[in-house]
Amino acid sequence: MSGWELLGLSAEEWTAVQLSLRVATVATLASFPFGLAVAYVLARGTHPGLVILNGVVHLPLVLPPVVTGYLLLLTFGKHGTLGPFLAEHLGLVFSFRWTGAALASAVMAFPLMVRAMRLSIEAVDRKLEVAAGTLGAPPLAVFVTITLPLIVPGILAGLILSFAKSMGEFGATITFVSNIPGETQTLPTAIYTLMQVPDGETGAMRLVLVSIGISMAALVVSEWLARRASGRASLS
Amino acid sequence: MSGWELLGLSAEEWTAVQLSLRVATVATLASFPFGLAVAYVLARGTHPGLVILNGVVHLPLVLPPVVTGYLLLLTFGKHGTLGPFLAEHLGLVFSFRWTGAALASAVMAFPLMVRAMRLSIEAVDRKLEVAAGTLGAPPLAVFVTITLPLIVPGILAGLILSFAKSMGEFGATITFVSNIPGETQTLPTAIYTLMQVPDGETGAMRLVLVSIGISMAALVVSEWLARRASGRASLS
Amino acid sequence: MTLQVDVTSRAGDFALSAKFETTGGLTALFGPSGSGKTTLMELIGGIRRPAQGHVSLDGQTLSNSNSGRFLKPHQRRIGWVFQETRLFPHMTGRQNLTYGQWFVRKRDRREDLDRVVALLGIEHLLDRKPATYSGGERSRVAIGRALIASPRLLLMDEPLAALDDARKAEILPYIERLRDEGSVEILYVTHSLPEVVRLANQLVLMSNGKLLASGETTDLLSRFDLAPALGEGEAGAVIEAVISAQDEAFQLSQLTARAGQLFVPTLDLPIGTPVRLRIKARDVMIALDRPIGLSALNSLVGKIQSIEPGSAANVNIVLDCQGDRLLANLTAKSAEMLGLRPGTPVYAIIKSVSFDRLGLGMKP
Amino acid sequence: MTLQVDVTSRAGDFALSAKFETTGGLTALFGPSGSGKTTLMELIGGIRRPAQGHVSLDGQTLSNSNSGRFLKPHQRRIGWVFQETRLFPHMTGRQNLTYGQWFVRKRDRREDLDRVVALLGIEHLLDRKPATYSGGERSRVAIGRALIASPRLLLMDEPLAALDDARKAEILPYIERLRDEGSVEILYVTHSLPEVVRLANQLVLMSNGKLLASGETTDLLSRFDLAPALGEGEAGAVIEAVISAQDEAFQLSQLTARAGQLFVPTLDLPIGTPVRLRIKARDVMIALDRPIGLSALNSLVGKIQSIEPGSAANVNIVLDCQGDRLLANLTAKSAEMLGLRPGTPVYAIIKSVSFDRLGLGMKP
Amino acid sequence: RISDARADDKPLVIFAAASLKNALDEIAGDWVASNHTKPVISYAASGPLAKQIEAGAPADIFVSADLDWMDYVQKKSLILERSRLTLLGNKLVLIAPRTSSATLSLVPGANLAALLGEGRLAIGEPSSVPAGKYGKHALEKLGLWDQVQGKLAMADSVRSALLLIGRGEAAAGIVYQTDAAADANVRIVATFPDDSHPPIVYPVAVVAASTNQQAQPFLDFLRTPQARTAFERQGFNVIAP
Ligand SMILES: Nc1ncnc2c1ncn2[C@@H]1O[C@H](COP(=O)(O)OP(=O)(O)OP(=O)(O)O)[C@@H](O)[C@H]1O
Ligand SMILES: Nc1ncnc2c1ncn2[C@@H]1O[C@H](COP(=O)(O)OP(=O)(O)OP(=O)(O)O)[C@@H](O)[C@H]1O
Ligand SMILES: [Mg+2]
Ligand SMILES: [Mg+2]
Repeated sequence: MSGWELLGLSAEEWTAVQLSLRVATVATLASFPFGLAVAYVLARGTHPGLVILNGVVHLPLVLPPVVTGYLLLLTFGKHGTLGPFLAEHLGLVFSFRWTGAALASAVMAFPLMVRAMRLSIEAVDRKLEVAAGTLGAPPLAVFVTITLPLIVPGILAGLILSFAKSMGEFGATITFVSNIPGETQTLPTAIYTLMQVPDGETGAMRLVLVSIGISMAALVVSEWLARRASGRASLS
Repeated sequence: MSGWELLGLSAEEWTAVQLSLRVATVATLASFPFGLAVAYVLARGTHPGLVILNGVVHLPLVLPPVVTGYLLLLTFGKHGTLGPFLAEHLGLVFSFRWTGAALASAVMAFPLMVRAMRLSIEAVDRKLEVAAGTLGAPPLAVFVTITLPLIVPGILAGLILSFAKSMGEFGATITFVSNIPGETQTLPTAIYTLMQVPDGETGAMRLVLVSIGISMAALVVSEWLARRASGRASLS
Repeated sequence: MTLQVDVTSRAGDFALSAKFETTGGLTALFGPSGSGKTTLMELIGGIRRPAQGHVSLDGQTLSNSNSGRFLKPHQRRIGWVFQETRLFPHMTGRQNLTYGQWFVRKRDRREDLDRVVALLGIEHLLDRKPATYSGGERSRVAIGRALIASPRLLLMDEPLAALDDARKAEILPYIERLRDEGSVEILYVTHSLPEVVRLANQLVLMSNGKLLASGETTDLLSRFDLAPALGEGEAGAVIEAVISAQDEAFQLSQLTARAGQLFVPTLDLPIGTPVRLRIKARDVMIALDRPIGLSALNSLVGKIQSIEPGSAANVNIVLDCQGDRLLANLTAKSAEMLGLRPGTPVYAIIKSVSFDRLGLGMKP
Repeated sequence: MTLQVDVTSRAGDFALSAKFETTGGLTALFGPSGSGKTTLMELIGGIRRPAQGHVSLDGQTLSNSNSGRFLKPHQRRIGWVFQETRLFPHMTGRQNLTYGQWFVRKRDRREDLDRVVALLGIEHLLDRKPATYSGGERSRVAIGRALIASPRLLLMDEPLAALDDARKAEILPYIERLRDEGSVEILYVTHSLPEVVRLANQLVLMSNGKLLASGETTDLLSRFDLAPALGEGEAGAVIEAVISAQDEAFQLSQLTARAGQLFVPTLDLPIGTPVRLRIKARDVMIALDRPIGLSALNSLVGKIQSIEPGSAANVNIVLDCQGDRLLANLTAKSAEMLGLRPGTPVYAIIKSVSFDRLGLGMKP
Repeated sequence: RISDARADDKPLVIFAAASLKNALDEIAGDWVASNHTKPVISYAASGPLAKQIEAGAPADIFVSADLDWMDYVQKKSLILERSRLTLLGNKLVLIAPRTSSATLSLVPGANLAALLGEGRLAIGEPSSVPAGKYGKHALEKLGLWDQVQGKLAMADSVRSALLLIGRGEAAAGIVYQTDAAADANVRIVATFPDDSHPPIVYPVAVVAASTNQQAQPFLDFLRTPQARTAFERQGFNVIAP
């Protein structure tokens, strides 16, 4: 008897759980470098054009998820603006694929990730970076050895927010890549489906509990890591 | 000719714009003290039970918005767990009211607000708080005069995230208080409705632009305030 | 006012234990870097909780590991000048300085902003935030901030370390006045022995987390056995005297000690005032006959009590000058050339200008 | 190595302008708190951009406002010991110390971790993060970190201010060695004149953002007109001598200067080594006849060149001792009693033990 | 991945209105039992599904809960017009919370306002939710629309409307009979006359881009008695012959 049977999940639901985990993990990790770069530029840059970038980053928060999903469909869909290009040159196909669900999640969570990291970067004492420079470290080395370790709390916060959001993202995902079991049916879309039929609530609530369980586990791990990191950094 | 006619909005849409502004503002401001308190407790508390609080705070992120809306209904509805109590003792009625929309927005944005503020609180140099204590300041005064001014960036980030999220929140709101023009029909619900009608995209996009405009304005103001605050706090 | 301390504490590998009692005035905390001075202050100020023991001030128990009593820092009225200043970065100089005033009752306020600002020379910092202050400016504002809060015990952690001598010379008399007014007790960490001599009526010597010695400054400074702890060339005797005459023409004060008459640079104090002066062993010369035609104004009659080998080429000589104990530091060669032995009657010669202004002051 | 600086800068109300040139070795930057020492270093190190002017090191232009050239700090190989230490809080002592090594070419590495650690006494900090260091421990690690990065110019901003004398005495010879090896030039901020005397071959005096004077330490320290800038009781002459004999029995070194023979506490250097020694004006006594039966070992024959009123009760006397210029600080009363006038032949009496170990060293 | 699977055992991809989940899941089970590959069914609202088909979704069959969206895709030639078939029908009912004892007969001029009192009438958003569209039509036809227009609580789906009534938030509401029958928290007050609204139908069709040979057979399977039983068990009436 497998774990999912113990939880009273159907095979399809178990697939949705696995898929959600994969989508959330990939969405979080794949958007991390971009999130970090954007956070850094927003925190440190002085170019007036950054106000636009900042606005764009916040869009997924401001727009109703269906709109974001629809825009994703128009951009990354099979016949979208970038879709064919990405498919041809990078082999990246998003339309109606789990990768698309990951993209939708990543986009929706992006403002949260960026803001958390940006706050941390802004809190870094730049005198320490200057000190590293006087010891001969070029800017990239300063970033990797000084800035990055000092913003671990912000990075972890950004990652966990992104992960949690991915576990709950539904509107953009279902609009962009539909709700195809085994491919794009994540936990939240499965929950949605169950909520749409008579007597579906019980099933939905079971999945909700699974989703909460996963997210709480991720949360606890992130808090533990954060505590470890800050414990390493200071004590007094 | 009024402003909304210039924008090509119908009277009903204009109402939705105003309502959205009100809902986002009230949701943001009313949840601020709670958000700040929770952020403080999570940042500074050591009680093991806080892991539960932390989990609960993240729930609206993890759960599909319909589920959150559903839970709000069970809790704050006319016949919900807390609804009757609040109505009787505090005169707070949420069901089918704009206040309910504000509540839904506030709840959905709560994890974002808390996290931003928490990150800032964790970055505060506690030695400064200790110094204030040695100058005779009791804990509350230390918080107000030292901690609070030092976390202004986090507070502003939390507020703007909450505001932006409120401008985009739709799922929990419509489930909780449905879609009543003039009362609970915010911009995102109006947009959603239009998106569900064949060929409704054009109308939806017009509202989307209004929504983006408002949010960007809020964003620019918040960035300006943050710059001012940090400019005040340090320069070198 | 009295501070009673008997604490032990441990942080990582570092263990501290200290037991001492002060009787008011200014107590210097002296010891090498890393010996636990700041830690000890933290235990007293309530920033760190002692593992064992108790701290009490003026009879009020501030912490006691047996009863579990532990007052928070803001309940202690113990002011701090922190080693790393800890100025509030979001406040102007003025706001930093006056911060403590909000939390003192009117009648407990002793210091006035304008006076403190003038004394410390920080007018130009009042409207600026600390981020642009220089190192010494930060210390000065930190000192001002603690003073204006009018605490009953003031913990000063190397407050003058970042300042030039001229600035120090301006601030020291003020600390003396604080000490002598009696309304605040001061615990003062410093690495400068002249400051100790000038300011401290009591001295606590720390080494490696342990209390090496504690007691009257005069006593401890006269102990050659503590010389290694006090630093090379800093040993000396502290004697007490009263001002017996003022020579206005030459701007000298004449002091009368048991040892005899001494001329020192003018002290602006009334005749009859008891003073304390430190005579560094290295500033004392020994002569077999009363010298003539020598510029040194002071020659005291005495007898050699003991001769002990000092560091390297030197010998430490203890003189008894009619009851006052004087120390002299000579090269062994000189001692030999002069044929000095215990019991030899000698003259102790001291230049008036060698009295260190930093180390010369009213009897605390 | 030479550093050429000619810069102006402005921050808020504070304007700085400085033009000087060094010829290698160690240059002390001396001036009251807030006079612009740290700012000047920032302009040299590339942390702050000069409004006008240029900085060049060894012929390489580091910044030039005309050409717009401005090297980033990491392109300058200019090391820093920051006044506020700026240790990396997330790294252990060891990681802090070795940080700079990653960015130096192997052949440019001069310092070895173990040696620096032993010298600074920071073994116990290697595996701990800076958060728990004491104030002095932070400075020591900061010094070590800068040294191990092997820069070609080292900017040290009050590096020893937080240390006790014993620790200072251990570190000073090491800085002397650095200075004399010639592979690194040092710019050294301090408020301690003994450190200046001991370490600096050149001195830059700052006051209120302006350069008051710059030049050879020996020259500047002998100028009574700079005494107010140098601090009370610190004026003195610096004379040059060679070691002419070693008295092992009494552990004294005999020096020969133009003024004559001098005995000083033993210097562990070969006979014939040129040395520099500072004789503080306050340590010099004047006698009309050669004294007999006096413990002071040194008496130099000279002639009074001038007598000038000093501070308060004192007079400053310039002596010419066979070409060496000596300063003496007496009370006006003594000068009168002895009837001193310009031209009077006198003896200058100096105790051997009064030579300050911190201020006595090889000629830089 | 769907597109990579070999053509012969490539599962059918069905885009279906979410309200059909219970019935279609059961029928899909039967279809597998009769030796077919298990179909993949993506349940969502009809609107997004239609737009996704437009955007090139790999769907073989579209089951819409709404005539308009089926017309939308047909107009864009996204479905095989000849395969289109009106499969199911449903009824529209007026419901109230279980505890309510209200009665009303749905005839022109009935006093619906009185039944609502201070409460609201929960209904699907009339412009986007099919049940709402039918409800509005029926109320207009019966001349009751003006009575309730200001008292509507418009939900984003018929399920949300049902929830509002079941929780007692709304005093009454209009939903499909299928939903009302399955929910113990609500009570059917009256059924709307069939002629008060356009027929409530669920059209199905094969997507034009589909290459799956099983598409038409599955559509045929939906008309078997076995499937009919499944639909009827959920309260639908099967219209297709
Ligand atoms: N958590 C810890 N683990 C190990 N050692 C610690 C810890 N915290 C403090 N110490 C050590 O305790 C010693 C005393 O520190 P303290 O700050 O009291 O010294 P100090 O006398 O004030 O020195 P300084 O004059 O340099 O400021 C230091 O050696 C420090 O490294
Ligand atoms: N932005 C600014 N606005 C006004 N004054 C400034 C600004 N930045 C620096 N200053 C002033 O410049 C002066 C020089 O500062 P600097 O740090 O160079 O002094 P310093 O000589 O190193 O003093 P210390 O010995 O106290 O460290 C200080 O008085 C400081 O207050
Ligand atoms: Mg300390
Ligand atoms: Mg400085």
